[in-house]
Amino acid sequence: MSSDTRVPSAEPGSEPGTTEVDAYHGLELYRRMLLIRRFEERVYLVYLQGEIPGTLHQYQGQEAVAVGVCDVLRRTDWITSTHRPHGHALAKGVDLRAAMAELYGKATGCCGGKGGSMHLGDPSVGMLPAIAIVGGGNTVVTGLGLAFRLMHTDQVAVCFFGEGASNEGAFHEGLNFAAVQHLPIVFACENNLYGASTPFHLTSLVPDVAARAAAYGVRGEIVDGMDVLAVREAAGRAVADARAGAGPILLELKTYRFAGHSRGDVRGYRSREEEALWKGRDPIVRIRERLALTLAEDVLDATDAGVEAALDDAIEFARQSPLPRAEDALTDAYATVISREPTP
Amino acid sequence: MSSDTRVPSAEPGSEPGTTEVDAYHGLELYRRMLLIRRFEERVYLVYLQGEIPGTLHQYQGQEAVAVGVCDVLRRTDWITSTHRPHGHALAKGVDLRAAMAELYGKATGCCGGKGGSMHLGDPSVGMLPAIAIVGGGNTVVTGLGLAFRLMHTDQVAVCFFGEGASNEGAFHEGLNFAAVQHLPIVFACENNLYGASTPFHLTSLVPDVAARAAAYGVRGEIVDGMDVLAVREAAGRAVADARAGAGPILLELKTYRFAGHSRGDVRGYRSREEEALWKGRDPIVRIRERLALTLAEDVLDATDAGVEAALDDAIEFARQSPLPRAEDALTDAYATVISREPTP
Amino acid sequence: MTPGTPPAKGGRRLNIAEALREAIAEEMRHDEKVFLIGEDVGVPGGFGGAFGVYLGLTEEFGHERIIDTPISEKAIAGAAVGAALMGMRPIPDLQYSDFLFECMDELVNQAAKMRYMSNGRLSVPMVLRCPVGTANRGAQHGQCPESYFVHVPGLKVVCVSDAYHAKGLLKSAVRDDDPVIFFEHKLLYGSKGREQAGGMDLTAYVPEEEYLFPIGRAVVKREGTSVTVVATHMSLYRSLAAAEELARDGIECEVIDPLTLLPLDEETIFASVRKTGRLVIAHEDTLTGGWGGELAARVAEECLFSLEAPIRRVASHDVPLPVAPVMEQTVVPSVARIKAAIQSCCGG
Amino acid sequence: MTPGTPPAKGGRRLNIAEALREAIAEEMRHDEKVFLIGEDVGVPGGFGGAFGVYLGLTEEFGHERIIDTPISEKAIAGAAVGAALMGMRPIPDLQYSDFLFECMDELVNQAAKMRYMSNGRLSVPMVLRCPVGTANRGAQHGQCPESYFVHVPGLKVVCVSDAYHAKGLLKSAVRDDDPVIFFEHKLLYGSKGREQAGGMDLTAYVPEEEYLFPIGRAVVKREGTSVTVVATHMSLYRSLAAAEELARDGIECEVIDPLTLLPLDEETIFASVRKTGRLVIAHEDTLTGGWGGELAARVAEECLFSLEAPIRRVASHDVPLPVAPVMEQTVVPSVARIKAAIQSCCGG
Ligand SMILES: Cc1ncc(C[n+]2csc(CCOP(=O)(O)OP(=O)(O)O)c2C)c(N)n1
Ligand SMILES: Cc1ncc(C[n+]2csc(CCOP(=O)(O)OP(=O)(O)O)c2C)c(N)n1
Ligand SMILES: [Mg+2]
Ligand SMILES: [Mg+2]
Repeated sequence: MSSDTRVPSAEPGSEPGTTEVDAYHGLELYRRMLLIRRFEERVYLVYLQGEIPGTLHQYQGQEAVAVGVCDVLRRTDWITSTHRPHGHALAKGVDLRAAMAELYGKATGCCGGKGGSMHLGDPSVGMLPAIAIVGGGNTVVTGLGLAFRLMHTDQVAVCFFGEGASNEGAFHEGLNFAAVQHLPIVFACENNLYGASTPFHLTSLVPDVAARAAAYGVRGEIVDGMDVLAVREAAGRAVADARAGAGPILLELKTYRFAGHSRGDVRGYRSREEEALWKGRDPIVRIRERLALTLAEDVLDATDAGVEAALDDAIEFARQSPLPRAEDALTDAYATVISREPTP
Repeated sequence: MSSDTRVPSAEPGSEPGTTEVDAYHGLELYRRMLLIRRFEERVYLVYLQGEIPGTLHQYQGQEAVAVGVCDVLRRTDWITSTHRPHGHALAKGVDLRAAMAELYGKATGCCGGKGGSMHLGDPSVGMLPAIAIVGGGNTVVTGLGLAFRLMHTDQVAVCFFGEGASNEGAFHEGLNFAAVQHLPIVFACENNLYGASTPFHLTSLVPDVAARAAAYGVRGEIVDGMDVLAVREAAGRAVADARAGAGPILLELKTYRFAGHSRGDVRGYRSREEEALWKGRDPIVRIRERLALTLAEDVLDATDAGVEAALDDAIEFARQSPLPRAEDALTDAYATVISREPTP
Repeated sequence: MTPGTPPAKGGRRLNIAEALREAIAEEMRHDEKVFLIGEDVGVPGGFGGAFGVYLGLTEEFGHERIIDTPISEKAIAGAAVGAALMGMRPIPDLQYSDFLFECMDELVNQAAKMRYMSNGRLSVPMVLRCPVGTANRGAQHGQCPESYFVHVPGLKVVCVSDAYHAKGLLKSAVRDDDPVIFFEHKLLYGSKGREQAGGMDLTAYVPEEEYLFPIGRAVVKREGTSVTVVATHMSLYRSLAAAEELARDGIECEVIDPLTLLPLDEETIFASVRKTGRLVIAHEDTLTGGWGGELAARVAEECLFSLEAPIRRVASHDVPLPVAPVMEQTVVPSVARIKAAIQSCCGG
Repeated sequence: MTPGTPPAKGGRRLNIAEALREAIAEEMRHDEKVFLIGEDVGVPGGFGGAFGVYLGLTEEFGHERIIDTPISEKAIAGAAVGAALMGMRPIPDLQYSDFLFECMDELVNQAAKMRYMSNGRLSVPMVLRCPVGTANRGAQHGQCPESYFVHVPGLKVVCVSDAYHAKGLLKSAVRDDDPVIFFEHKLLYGSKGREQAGGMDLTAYVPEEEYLFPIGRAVVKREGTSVTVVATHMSLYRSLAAAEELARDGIECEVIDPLTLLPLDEETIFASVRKTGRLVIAHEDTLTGGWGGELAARVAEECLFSLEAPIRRVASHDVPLPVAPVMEQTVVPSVARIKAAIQSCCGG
């Protein structure tokens, strides 16, 4: 890490002028990762208390991926996400309160309570409603890239997906189409070893999703997804290439989800040893240790406290927010309504 | 070619004891290829005369593939086919009269007039009704392989498909699933350079479909699809491996369709030079020339005459055959009919 | 036990998840051609399917017959079609019905048409099990897409609402030579306890002895003379609740569970409509183009002059599913909406 | 020209293929966000789409805006959805409607739901063009799958039967902010000459001046007082032929082309049914679960007491399509079947 003193980027969307990251920038990466981690942990607690309806797919352990990738994106770049979108949303800049309120099913949620945990998104920061169909984003993202090309902008789209999704037909059609059209897209595969309960080796004879890129004439690259600086560096190159017109790239980010697949998963399909091994690579611990070499402990502690305060605020905001009106359920299926609306 | 004097195999289903082919066997390969070629040419003529309803996707130029592959299959092995199934059907042993009558939409057709040109098939010789959805066979064939494994038979399934189909999600899901399950399947991709009017290089950055096999941990092999002996040799190894439990294989047979995509295609999307180049590799001309080195000319001429006579007979059979009854349209949607049948 | 006999009171009670598990185990023992295939169905230490229906089955049947797949719905459905064509009897699993849209080609163009295209020489005996229904998971994890499949000639469509019929119908479906799409409602499995279904008792009498319940037969869940109510899944229970409330006002509902939507048991339903002269249909699938429309159309054709009131349909409103409970409950048919429809039908 | 004015006699006549081509060209000139995407749509020396609709367009608009794709229906539909979300107005092409089943997820779960999930902040303005209809190509190349899409909240569904409405509706669909599935019948394009459609005149008056025809409006093709007949595509022309024949027996059919199936112009149809007291519905999509059932159900709910006879539906029988013409013609609605239904409806 350099001791460069450039002003840290205060929010996602900062252009990566260099692959180097100074201490203040590193602190910001740490803060965002911690925000995601603590968001997930606190959400789980309020979920258990019955405050959040439905189900949750959580992101603990994978924070370096979302934060590292989104750090090299502009606000005008777009991402697609999955059933496990909390980390992506916070990393791309979805308002914390609005994300929390959405989980609570409140009118102030980023989707007005219509989306919920699996469909977090916010067009104003460049995030589609997350797509909870595995592989669903892999075809839709090509349209984003196509639009950018047709509109002659230099925007880039990032498609987040899991290694499990790489077995869907959508992975194949999306990547191939993006390749032949040279679209400005980064396919960011988070290989956390499992799709629900199923280990990847039961569903693919090739251990690396990146190896599949060759089938499309696309560059595939394996990245340590537990190291935010490594992710940021690789994503920075990938995004810059895509932006420059070099076509799509497939990044495979080797990572691990510390929690179960969804709430209530007791993780009987994997060993505690394996979990401990990956816990030992906790990306947040790693960056904190590195930061501690150059930053005073109380700077870090203050950051931690700031995260906690922001979460206190967001949870309180969500709790206090009004419920949607029942009749709001019946709007927004169409932009132009021609027929009579049904009555509740 | 050896001068071995083993009895030639009279019909598809002969076990390939060796990769060598004697003159009589070679003659039989020639006869089958010629049968397909002349079938297509004569069908086209009667089609133009209005004797055949609907449309036609013809197989001229690709005969070495169907004949070479099916020659190493047993009658109890199965194939899946495509919108271009005439060659596969005749090579796998569908009765010539029944195939012709099916094109005529007659009750004596191999599908009773219900299938037509795009759905030729006959369970008694191991051919499913051809699937005219591009890539459709690529997932269904996995079930054949799975059934063989579950029933502990040593049957093999072959999935014929075009290079265009290799861009469908079905290609990806089917091949990957077959790979992880080690299913006894040969995926036989006929790369004839075009999918309808679209050249493959517009739709894939990798020129060889075989190169995609690596993405699934599967062996991919490129074969000269204009040389029936080369096809037979490669298919023989592939089928033997699959039968022995080595899992699926992807063969890419480089070939060319001499005719348009379907009847009425004036082939404006490709050059006459390219066509001439491939015409120069006509697989039937090639094997006839090789056979002429060891067999007397009149043996070959007699074979030609035999093919013509068989086609005369088949066309006459189809012409004379009765139409299906109108009400036959309403049966066979279900094996067990519970509700009242609609009345015509 | 005579096929079709309705469940008696008392005796051994199972929930739907248990009844389905028992049906699968019995059929796997009975016919070695039966096998399971899907995502997360048999992983050691795993979920036993998204709703735990398969828990314990790999211990008895092994991984050869309980096949874990990649996340590849086209391959799952395609493999089932292909294996069925070879004479096997696969039971593919689709975790959530919402994922059916990933393998429509295999179902609509292949499973449903292969028999016909082969002129009746092949058949496709498979049972695709799909959980449906709203449970606070939003637009892509709560749909009830039964009606799409009611529109596919060549398929059969079953919806089960209690353990007795779930078991008997699943066994019949496995033995049926046609492809069956088998819809189960998430809130009715019973594997997650009763609170999810609003405190309902999610068990039913399931005899120890083997029995089948035939495809294509509806059951009258409650007799009545004022109005016929046809409903499936959660809407059935909501209709029964509405019926109890309305009985106090002297409206006696005849509540019918069609169980099979394709082919529909017209005989039972028409007989009831001819008796009551009134029809209300309730389902959680969306209104426009829903199967309720098909039923209404048939009644309007066959029993028009028996009708004393317009046919009313109560269905999910024509919108995607929102996740916030207050909106979600607005979209799906409630007891109140069903009750209001019945009242209006009865001139209330 | 006032939107919705019916075509006058005489003047410039185009067939549907020409009218669609003109609509696309006008919209591409009018809005640079409009583009085409599909298989074989713009290959030099190629087909100009499976039915020649795009011939000549690449010359004007180039390959940037007429995008040839791999055979990847999911990518085609997905790319259209994604581009539409970014504000583009894609016109994806699907060669044959039968291939819709390859991209149902993109249509049902993404295109139709994205706007709702985003709480109305995004929309998906795209028009998916799909040829339907039987033309001796068998079970996988002749389906009329309109009804599946009528069941998808969030989509709009249009069926066009003549050049005038084809042009006006396609232009409206391109400008509409919602995803529209646009169904055209192969035998009605006119690009292959009239013999395919049994000698019908496949051209209609299409003014030189620009006009739009609104989504959601039906047209009365023939006025009458005895019975209302609602029909689309080839079934519309067969209904009109039946009407001519029946007029000789004094049965005066009011024949309506709904044009938009979702949302349906209930006003026009209900008004007619209230006038005639009788309803026959004809479509080439299969009967059970077809959109005719939905229409019948709505009429049975809203106009029950206007009905003097049971509602009759004439549709393709509930089987896959056979290829032999004698069987095929048995399956699809014929003039004779439509006539018989009208007669029975009129007490004949
Ligand atoms: C098309 C589809 N099939 C199945 C599912 C059910 N499902 C939800 S998440 C999941 C596992 C996804 O694995 P992966 O892509 O590796 O992502 P991860 O959960 O590990 O983040 C499955 C099978 C789904 N949502 N969509
Ligand atoms: C799913 C699907 N998409 C499109 C088509 C239309 N279509 C029929 S054949 C064909 C080209 C197929 O190319 P390829 O797979 O290379 O086979 P070939 O025709 O060259 O034998 C296309 C696009 C189809 N039948 N099915
Ligand atoms: Mg994973
Ligand atoms: Mg090809």
